[in-house]
Amino acid sequence: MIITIRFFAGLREALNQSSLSLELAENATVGTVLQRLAELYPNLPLTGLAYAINRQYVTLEATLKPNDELALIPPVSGG
Amino acid sequence: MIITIRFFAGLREALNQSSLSLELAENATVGTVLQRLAELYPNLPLTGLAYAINRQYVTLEATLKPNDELALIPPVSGG
Amino acid sequence: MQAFLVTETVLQAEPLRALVADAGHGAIVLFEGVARNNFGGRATAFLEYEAYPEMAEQQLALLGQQAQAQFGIGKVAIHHRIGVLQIGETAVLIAIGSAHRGAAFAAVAWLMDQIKLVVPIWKCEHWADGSQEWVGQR
Amino acid sequence: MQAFLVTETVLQAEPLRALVADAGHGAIVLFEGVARNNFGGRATAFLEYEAYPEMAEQQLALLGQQAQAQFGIGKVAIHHRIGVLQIGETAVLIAIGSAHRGAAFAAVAWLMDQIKLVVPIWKCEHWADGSQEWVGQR
Repeated sequence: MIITIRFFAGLREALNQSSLSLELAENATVGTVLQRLAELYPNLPLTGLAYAINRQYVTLEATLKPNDELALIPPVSGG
Repeated sequence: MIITIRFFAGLREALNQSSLSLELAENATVGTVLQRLAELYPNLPLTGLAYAINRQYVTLEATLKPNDELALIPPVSGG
Repeated sequence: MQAFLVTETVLQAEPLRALVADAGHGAIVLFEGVARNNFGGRATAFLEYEAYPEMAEQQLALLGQQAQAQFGIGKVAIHHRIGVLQIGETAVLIAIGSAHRGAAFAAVAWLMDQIKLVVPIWKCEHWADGSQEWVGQR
Repeated sequence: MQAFLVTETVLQAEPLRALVADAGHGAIVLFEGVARNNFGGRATAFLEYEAYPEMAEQQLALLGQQAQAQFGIGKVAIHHRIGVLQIGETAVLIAIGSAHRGAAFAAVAWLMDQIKLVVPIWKCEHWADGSQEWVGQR
């Protein structure tokens, strides 16, 4: 299956792109994606993040479905 | 000496006037004025008031000087 | 624009906001006390405010100084309307500029409590049934 | 006017105030988070905000609903600006209409705390020395 990952702020700058499509096995979790990203981009700062699937906060254990949008959310600082 | 007394809100309406000049003996206090008003206007509601001389809150014991402005202040309800 | 004012004219937020703005402020709080259509559930037709205006302005300025000292806010301005107010019109307007928001929130709550305790302004409820009553006085 | 909005255009208080006004409300609170000229004493040239806009608007609306349920306020609206902000420009604007002021004060403080915890918006400080930094991220 294919999912879309979105990057913001420092993460977007570190990666120099705001989104990425990734091919994953069925039942892949958020954790699976993070492992894959760590392999693809060893220098990417992947600590301290929150995660959202289709704009809802989820945990590392959440499983992904085809065409899901996974957002990696660095510590927010709005307001 | 002569002082001016100012009335507001319910007190002004009860008296049907917003100010009054009163002739007083030297060293008269706010309490003296209240006694005099109670004699002059037996039905005037003089309880629960605060007092100000020349726009500063004072107590019943405060003494008046010639030309002072004494305000009788019913419970306030601004805001 | 006077920072502490008692006036018969309609209150406007924007000039008061401008008065308390500052490049070092991260927070601006505006509070409006508004004439509402009931008091304790009883229907109100309109309100009427009376003031001892000279003393009320002095007291508002004093409260502003105390709020600055006590909460460390930057700038503060308070306008109070008097006369007849229709439902929905603003009776009191407080503007606070502050480096940080916590101080501004604490100060605005304190200021409203104090205004209702010490500033010589009185509200008369003109009830929908045609009767009227000075609030807090019997 | 949308009650919960993330936008690149300048925020305006008056339309938001109108959105939360109601004849039964005695209190209107407006809070503005403003771009200030320093952060922790270090001089700021300007700010830049980035959002995950679709999710940020959802989260703002959710916080608004929670604030209504939790504090009993009447109406609430929140706009957040993104893009480049000059010093003195408003980054976030919260408007609350409430029967009583206590609920509005409690709600606005809670909303700002929550916005800074859960709404996917990020601030980049562009320091006066030319360097830049995403706040809270190293």
